Amino acid sequence: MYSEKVMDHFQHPRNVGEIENASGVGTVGNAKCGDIMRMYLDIDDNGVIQDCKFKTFGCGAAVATSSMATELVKGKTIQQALEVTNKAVMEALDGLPPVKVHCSLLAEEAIHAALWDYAEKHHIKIEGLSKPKNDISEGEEEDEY
Amino acid sequence: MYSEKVMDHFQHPRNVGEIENASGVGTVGNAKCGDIMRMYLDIDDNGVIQDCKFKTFGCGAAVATSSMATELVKGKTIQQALEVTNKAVMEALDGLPPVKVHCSLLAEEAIHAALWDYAEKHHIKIEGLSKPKNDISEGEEEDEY
Amino acid sequence: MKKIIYLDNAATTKTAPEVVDAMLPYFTEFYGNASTIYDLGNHSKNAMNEARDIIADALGARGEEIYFTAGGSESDNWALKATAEAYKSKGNHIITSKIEHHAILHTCEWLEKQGFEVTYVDVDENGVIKLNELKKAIRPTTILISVMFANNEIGTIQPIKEIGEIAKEHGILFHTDAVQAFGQVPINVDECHIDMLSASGHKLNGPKGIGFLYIRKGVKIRSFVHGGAQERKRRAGTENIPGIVGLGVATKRAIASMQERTAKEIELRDYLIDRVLKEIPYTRLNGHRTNRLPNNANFSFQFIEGESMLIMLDMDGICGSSGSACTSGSLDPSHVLLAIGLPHEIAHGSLRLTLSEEITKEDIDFVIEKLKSIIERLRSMSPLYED
Amino acid sequence: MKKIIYLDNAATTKTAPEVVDAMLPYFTEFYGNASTIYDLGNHSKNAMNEARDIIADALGARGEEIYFTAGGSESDNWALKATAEAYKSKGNHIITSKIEHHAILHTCEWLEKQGFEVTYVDVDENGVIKLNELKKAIRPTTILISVMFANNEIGTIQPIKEIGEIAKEHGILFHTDAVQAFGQVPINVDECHIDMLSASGHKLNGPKGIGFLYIRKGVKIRSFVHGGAQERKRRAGTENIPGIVGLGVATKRAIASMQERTAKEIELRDYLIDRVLKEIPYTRLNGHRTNRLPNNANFSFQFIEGESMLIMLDMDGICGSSGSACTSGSLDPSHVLLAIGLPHEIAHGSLRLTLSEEITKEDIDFVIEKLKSIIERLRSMSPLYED
Ligand SMILES: Cc1ncc(COP(=O)(O)O)c(C=O)c1O
Ligand SMILES: Cc1ncc(COP(=O)(O)O)c(C=O)c1O
Ligand code: FES
Ligand code: FES
Repeated sequence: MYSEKVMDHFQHPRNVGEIENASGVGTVGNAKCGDIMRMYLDIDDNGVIQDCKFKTFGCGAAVATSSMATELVKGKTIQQALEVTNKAVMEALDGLPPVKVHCSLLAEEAIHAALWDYAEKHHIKIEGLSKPKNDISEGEEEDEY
Repeated sequence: MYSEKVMDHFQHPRNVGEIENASGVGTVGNAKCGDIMRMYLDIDDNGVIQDCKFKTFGCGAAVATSSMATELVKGKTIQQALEVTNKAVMEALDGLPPVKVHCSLLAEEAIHAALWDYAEKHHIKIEGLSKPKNDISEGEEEDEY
Repeated sequence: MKKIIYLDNAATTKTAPEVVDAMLPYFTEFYGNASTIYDLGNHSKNAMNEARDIIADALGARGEEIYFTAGGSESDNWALKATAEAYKSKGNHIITSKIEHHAILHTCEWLEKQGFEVTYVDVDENGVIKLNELKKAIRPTTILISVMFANNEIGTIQPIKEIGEIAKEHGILFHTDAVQAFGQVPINVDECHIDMLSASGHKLNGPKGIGFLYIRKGVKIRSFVHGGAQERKRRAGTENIPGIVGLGVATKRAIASMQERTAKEIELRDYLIDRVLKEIPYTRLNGHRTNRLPNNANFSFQFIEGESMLIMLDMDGICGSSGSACTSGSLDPSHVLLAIGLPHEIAHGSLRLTLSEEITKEDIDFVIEKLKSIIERLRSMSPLYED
Repeated sequence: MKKIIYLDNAATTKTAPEVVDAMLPYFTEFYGNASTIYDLGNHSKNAMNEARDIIADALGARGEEIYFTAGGSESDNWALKATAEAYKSKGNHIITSKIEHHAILHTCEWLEKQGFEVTYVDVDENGVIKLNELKKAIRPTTILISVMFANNEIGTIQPIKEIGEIAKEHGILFHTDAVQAFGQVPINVDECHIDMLSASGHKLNGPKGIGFLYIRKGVKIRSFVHGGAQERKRRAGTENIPGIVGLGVATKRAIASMQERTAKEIELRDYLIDRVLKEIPYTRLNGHRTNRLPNNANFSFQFIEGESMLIMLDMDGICGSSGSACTSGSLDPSHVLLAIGLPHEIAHGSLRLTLSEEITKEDIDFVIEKLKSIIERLRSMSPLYED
């Protein structure tokens, strides 16, 4: 059901772990499936993401999207990191099954949450970033038959 | 679905045909399945059935029961012929499938009708014989699901 | 074993050996449940979706519009009951024909008990639905029209495209029971404005116990079998992968060979019809003379009864069927033959012979000879026949 | 192909080669429709009734009380919906348990929409139904109690005899979903006062797409699939003869080998349970420790999530399943694990391993080694795990 890229990132997840004294840490969860993702960012004085690590309690897609998301934000500026949307992550992974789209949202939101934490700690405002939800459940209705 | 005896009487029906100037002729039908049976009796002055023939428009069981019934009444007295019930015919045929029990009733009623015709022609009354119905449908109700 | 001439392909067909071959690995090797995550399950899922696509292609539909069921009866029950349930706020009226299969008719009777109203539209003497009556039957509360693609007894093919257009014009859903037609005649669900379509594997040299319901995207039918999330949550039950694979291969095969096969069947069918009508007196053909299933011939022989004829044919190794009361659980004569205007006693003496690609001209010649003598014999036994 | 250790026999089983062999002639040689009159059809009918008798024998029932269906889900739907319909004048209340299969639960939800009332009785922490609650739930309007024989996830076997006695005492019909139990544990419908029982072929090394509903003589259930007169007019649809024959042989086989097979499975299952509980920290066993299906082990591993575990096991050739949200169409955690009191995040990290007679001690040792390292790895990735 998963693409080769997803399986690769699942089997060999990049950047698993924690960053001590990270510039920003974000934890988000999805009440719908009960999964949880935590993202650590190390941001330098020029606002460039020098390092990024994650921990995930979640399905295969959650692990793979976390891994890909960390890869995508590393080396980026904060503004560039905001463009790493769930769609961008999915595309980089050659797609996800429909029922797994929400897992990629977890990754997007985890980055936002970590950036928000960074902004709060540094008393700055990041253009285009709003307070992330703790729970990213979309609340989409399921078809009833 | 049929016993060997039924198949034998179906494949080699005994006494098919008509009797010219028969002592009694009876025709009965079954509205339920649309089948028709006609029985011819040749009864001598001592009230003994000398010959018996039939014609049947009906299923395999109808043909076989007609054939067996003619065999059973041949040589019998009128009173003995009345004992050739559908049960007796079925037994002689080693049974019939449940859905085919009514076919044997056709045979019993055809004998009764032919005897009734004989009684009317000879202005006699046969003990234990009541006017046969033209249509022997039992009207049994089918289970509804 | 004596040679059997199997002329009851409308009842069921022989499963094609290549169909069985395709199924075999899914019993003992790729037996995984398609709803699981591991490789073995994926193998099943892929095989299933391949079959789905083959079937969708055959209808001009999309894979996700094909839902596997246990056969034609379940598909028919589902289409009617669960559409009625879903659209009951819109209306409670359903239109069908008098000559539908019992899977439709008995389901309609059940729906009537639940408060739905059903109009059973008449057919003409050829078994063709009366379109003007159908149109007149439409009410503001009509939610569904269900008319079979081709009749299982007399083979008549219905004007499905016209019915589809009428349904579309009035914004009414259109279901067709194509159990007899699928794989035998070309079908395109878009051209005919079909919203739902039932089919059954064993009628096209596929396995028994598998069928499908085509449901056009957007039709809000409910589930009939509730439970697990299989079939996009619309039909519960562990997927019958060998059956599904078999249905896929059978469909592929039926579509690929359709033109050649049916041309041959039509030729033999017409030869059979012509000779029987010419050589056996007091005989009529039931169903439309030309607009009928390629493999279907249905005769009524006056003065004789169907079951006796079938048993005698069987003794000669010929398998046929009858609209006769006695062959089915019920003793009533065929509702289809009565609907085209046959009196009871003639309806009782009918014989349906349905060909397959394996039938030869020699087989047909043999059947005709046997048939002639059987009918003569039964007539000589019949109290209705005087000559 | 790499070696596969198949530990998902509760999801589906490999069709036994002798089952397939028994089915084969009914595809291409004895393919006749069982409802026909000719010899070829009789052959099918006889084969079908032989299977019926085998199954009846296995349950202490009579052949005419066995009705073939397309599987467990259809049987469950039929038992509930058509009993409700038949007895609705008597009452509108149904009792079931919180841990039934979705084929029961979703059918109950559907019935609730039709105006029936359903009580979902609780289970204890081992997954055993609370009999005192069940008794308290009985009302004068209760028409049906439906409790599964054994649970498909955690394997717990229910006190079926006691439930049957309660039902009988109150004159209430008793249905049991024995899809997981039939062929695995001895069942006698009279001893347990079972009025209806569902089973599915593919759970006992039989084919997919075939199952049955036992209906005690006298129970006035209606039809679920309407149409032809098959199955004593109670279940329409051309009979799936190969499937039926396969189910018969599978039943014979399962009954004959039950004692020896399950003794071996229980030994291996307990070895697996003991080692896992001892060697993997933060682990619990779900379901009753002893009163469980011979082949079922179900664990919860804290701090990790099921799907990831399954994918990793699959990479090592091990097929298992999870009560995890992510493996089914739904994302909710298993209702069974929640019902026995597990919190969401622990319910997510569960693993069901269900053995077959083919599994060896070496297989189990291999699985335990792999499992240990997978769980360690996933825990090291988990934000919930701090050690
Ligand atoms: C307890 C239980 N009931 C019902 C079913 C449904 O059976 P099937 O998938 O064969 O329809 C299953 C298995 O899926 C089951 O385990
Ligand atoms: C027109 C038609 N509809 C429905 C059915 C029912 O199909 P099945 O017996 O496969 O359930 C049949 C065949 O029996 C049929 O000919
Ligand atoms: S993150 Fe929950 S299902 Fe993927
Ligand atoms: S006589 Fe009519 S069914 Fe036998």
